Amino acid sequence: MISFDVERIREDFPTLNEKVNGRTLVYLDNAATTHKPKYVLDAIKDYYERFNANPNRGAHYLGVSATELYEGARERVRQFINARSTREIIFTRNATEALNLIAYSYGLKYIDEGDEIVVLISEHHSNIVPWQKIVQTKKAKLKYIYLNEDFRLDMEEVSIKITDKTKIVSLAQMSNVLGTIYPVKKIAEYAHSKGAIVIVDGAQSVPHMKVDVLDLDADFLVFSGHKMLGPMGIGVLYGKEEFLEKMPPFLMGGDMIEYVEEQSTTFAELPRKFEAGTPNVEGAVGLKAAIDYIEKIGFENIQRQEEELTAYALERLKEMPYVKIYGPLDMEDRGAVISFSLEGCHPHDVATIVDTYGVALRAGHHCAQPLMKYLKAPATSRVSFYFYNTKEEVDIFIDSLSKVRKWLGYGS
Amino acid sequence: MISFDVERIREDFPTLNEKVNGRTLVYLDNAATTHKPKYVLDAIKDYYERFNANPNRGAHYLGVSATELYEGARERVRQFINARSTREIIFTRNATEALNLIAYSYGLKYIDEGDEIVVLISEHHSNIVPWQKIVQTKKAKLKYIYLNEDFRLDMEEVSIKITDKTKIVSLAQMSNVLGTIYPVKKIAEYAHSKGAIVIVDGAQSVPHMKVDVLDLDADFLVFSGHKMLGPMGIGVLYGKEEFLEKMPPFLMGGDMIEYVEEQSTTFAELPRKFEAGTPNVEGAVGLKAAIDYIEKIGFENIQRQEEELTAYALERLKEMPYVKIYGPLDMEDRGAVISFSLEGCHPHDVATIVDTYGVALRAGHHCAQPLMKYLKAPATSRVSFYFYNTKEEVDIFIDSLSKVRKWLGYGS
Amino acid sequence: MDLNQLYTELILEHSQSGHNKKHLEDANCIERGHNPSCGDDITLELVCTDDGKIKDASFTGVGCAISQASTSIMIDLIKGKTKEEAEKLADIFLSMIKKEITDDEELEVLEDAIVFKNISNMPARVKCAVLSWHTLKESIKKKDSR
Amino acid sequence: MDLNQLYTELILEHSQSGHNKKHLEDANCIERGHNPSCGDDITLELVCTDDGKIKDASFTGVGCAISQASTSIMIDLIKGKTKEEAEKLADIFLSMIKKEITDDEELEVLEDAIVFKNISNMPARVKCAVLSWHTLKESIKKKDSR
Ligand SMILES: Cc1ncc(COP(=O)(O)O)c(C=O)c1O
Ligand SMILES: Cc1ncc(COP(=O)(O)O)c(C=O)c1O
Repeated sequence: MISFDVERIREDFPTLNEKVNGRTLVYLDNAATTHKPKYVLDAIKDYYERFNANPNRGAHYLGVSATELYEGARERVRQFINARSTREIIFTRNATEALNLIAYSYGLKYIDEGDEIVVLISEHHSNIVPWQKIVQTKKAKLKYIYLNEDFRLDMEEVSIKITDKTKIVSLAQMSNVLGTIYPVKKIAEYAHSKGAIVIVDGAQSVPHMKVDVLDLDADFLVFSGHKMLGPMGIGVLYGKEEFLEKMPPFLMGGDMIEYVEEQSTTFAELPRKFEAGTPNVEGAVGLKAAIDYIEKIGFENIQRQEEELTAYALERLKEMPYVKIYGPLDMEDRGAVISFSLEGCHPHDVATIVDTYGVALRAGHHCAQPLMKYLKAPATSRVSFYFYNTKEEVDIFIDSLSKVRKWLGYGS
Repeated sequence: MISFDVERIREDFPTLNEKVNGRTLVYLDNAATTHKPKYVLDAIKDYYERFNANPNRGAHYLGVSATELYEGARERVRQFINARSTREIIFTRNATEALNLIAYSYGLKYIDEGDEIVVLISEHHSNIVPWQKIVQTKKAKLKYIYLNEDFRLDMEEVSIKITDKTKIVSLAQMSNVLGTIYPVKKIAEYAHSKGAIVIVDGAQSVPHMKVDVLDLDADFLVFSGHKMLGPMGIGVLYGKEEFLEKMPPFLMGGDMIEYVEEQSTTFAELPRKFEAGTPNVEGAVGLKAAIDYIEKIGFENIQRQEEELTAYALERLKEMPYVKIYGPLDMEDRGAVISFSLEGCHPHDVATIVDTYGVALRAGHHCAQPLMKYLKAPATSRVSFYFYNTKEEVDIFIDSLSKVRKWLGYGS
Repeated sequence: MDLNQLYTELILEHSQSGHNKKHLEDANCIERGHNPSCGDDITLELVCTDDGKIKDASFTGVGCAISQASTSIMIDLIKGKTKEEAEKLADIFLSMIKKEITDDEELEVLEDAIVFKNISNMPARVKCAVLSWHTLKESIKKKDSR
Repeated sequence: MDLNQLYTELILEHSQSGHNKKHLEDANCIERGHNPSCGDDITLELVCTDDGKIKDASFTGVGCAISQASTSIMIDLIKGKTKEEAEKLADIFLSMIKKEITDDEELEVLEDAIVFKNISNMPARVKCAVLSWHTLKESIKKKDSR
């Protein structure tokens, strides 16, 4: 672990020095996507300039190099999440595709009439809509675990919703709206005791904290590269080998086959069985570089910085009487995402106004409409931090926010 | 159209100046993937450094910029293939995913027991294996159009295989093994007269010649960015609006929804209905830059250069008595791909030996095992050119090839 | 674009006063319009007479200041007009946003609605401004085909 | 890696002579091995005696020079050995390829098969060299469990 100097770190991120509307960018939309350090951009460039090839099938120098880089990235991901074997690491396009893969392959095969799939009410659409399709096709049932007043989760509600009929429990480790970090390990233990498998959506957790699949005893874990300094177009599906082995392939085509006859096909070994077509070597190389960078910074530093910023932002927001926060108000089990609304102001107007001050935040339903309905909020504003954000940026954000109501014609 | 100076063009491609085994790289594996010009790499870098954001959902400056770049790339693709509307342009991961999308969405909905799907025997696995799944699931039939002695296609065979029972005809416009360019327009006309729809796999054609979906009257067209100077991880599905409109979504999650309730969902308008999760803006931006570059060179120049190289290579190969060529021997309706074998030499050994001379070619089944079986060749060697290759490179390739048999212990 | 040009007094007045935001007892032409991505959701209520006039109009629903103001300003404009006139105005408004019509004289018929002219410079907000006008067109189209 | 080290006389001789490439009438242990990605496909035939000896061995099939030579050299080596000895040799060979054993003295038991030592520097060809040895192990394992 190196000592943490945020100003020096910010020099690694060209975008953070961009001007927006004449002001320096204050980027607080990291839950949507993060910026990329030079180290990652250089790795991509270097790959294309020196090693580019279609891997797996090449006996020539570049083909071998590309294969080694691609498989090296897989091994890096394995270490990063502490999987047992690279056979358990599938590269996908993003977390969404990974969840669809599980739904189409595992879901269509193992869910039967009357079975139940359980998710949290705070799930991202990517962890809801695929399951709706499965339960509709299979005459199964999709059940929601609701939250407490404090936007946290009650084990009693968990034990009511997860029953002997439950076959799949699928939940985000951290909510991209509320910032709540859920007790996945405890839930997994309970779900396993009922005979259900557990899918962890790590899109918001993997970039921000050490996620250990063995420790969590997750049966599946999915996440996206672009939310953790990596390029767009690459994501990861981790699955326990015993499940992946017996699941049918999802996408079909080159690379995932063993023998193709005119009328039938046998499939390749894991992990290639689930990777059809030319792999995204660039994406894998970029994701590996991102993991290198993250581990160089160190999760301890990352978490300390994010906690400081989140605690400070919560404190400042709580001082504003017309602000309502959707999410835990203290720092226990919460990440660096804060959703809020301003009385009388539509989040869309809030976003437009703070944008003119250079502040990038997100407004809308955050791909979590069932949660919005549950919260009775048609939309919220959201800020989300990463380790490269600063206290000064929180100040600029709060300053710009304090001007919103005046712009919209309110006295204060 | 600018004047064509291959040496100047090669300066745009850093990889082409790489050393391999102490020799300058001679890259003849362009059908697998192409290298990227600086112009494309700069576009990617510029995107990440100045405009990176999660598009579609952002009211802030970067979010708007990323959306404009992403949609601008879509419009560029629309022009490039002459589609009627951007609603018909879906970004996918690669050609393989695009074919799977059609199979899962159109195929599962519209193929019934007894229906027939027709492909060519020379198809890539990506255009075979997804259909095997559909016909197995639906008790339908997968039929193959076989080829003539000269590796071309006979309209009589076409009219025997495509019948009133045929619902889908799916074929590559150009074979990635034989180099044959098939008369897609004529086949489409015939298929339409029988009430079938036509899917064109443009993975090998779109990078090398003007493909006009209206002129071909293709119902669907798929291709991959990485085979046409673009980055990995981006592909395109074109589909006629009337078909895309009535097809159910494939991947589900963020961005492709309209309203999500706990138990049901309504879906977004085209093209977003088919684009789930965070889009690959980098990939779209890179693909747009690749199209810009290709059109700056001009297809007329590209085809002239490729024809010259292919004709020359065919001539030189024909002079070698122990070489057998799999594919048309003249230049009529053929692209810049040549598969061949050396008597008594396994293609894998050929690849290893020429690699030590810096020559990158491909050996194996080229993801076309049914064709290999049909040709009674367990594997072949393959060279494939792009406009940045030179006559001198063909000479180096032929030189290295002429040494293969000696290395393997044959007299000459 | 300057915030001063976006959140003008006129727009704020309309978005907050709510003088057009209500139900109409005798509405005979009700149309819902929505932008799923930002959550704007309005319902336009019209009272159309047999001779093709829009006798009264109102709206309900939620949305940002821009969509609420645009709806309210539109209602003020179309009240008392014929359906053809209203449709024509909607077309002019949409052309203004697309920058197909830029001549201020031509736009004069839009009266207060001309205040949205510069919204085309804010791609993220265009949808908010045009929602009610699209809804109006949709409503007239359906009414006519009934 | 130099081609001279790869396509040695020994390897070429074995890949072309075909003296071990044939069917055995009395084979009682037949195992197929393949590398789908490069098309190598061999079938190993063993004649095993009741007291656990490999009395005779041969192979058929197609493949590159490396896989053909590796198979033929292996057959020369294991003929007359017990199954345990043959399995041990296969383990040593695979360890050599993985660079787990590098000491030439330890590798001496592999006799001619030591010629493949440097193949580990050619990742694209490793699969070709190890195919027959994996097939041998598989074959012995199955025979034993029968
Ligand atoms: C004819 C053909 N179709 C489909 C593909 C699949 O392309 P991708 O691997 O980029 O999905 C290829 C390339 O490998 C091809 O040559
Ligand atoms: C909790 C959660 N799950 C899934 C996703 C989907 O990620 P992606 O869009 O990269 O597939 C996101 C991000 O949008 C998320 O926040």
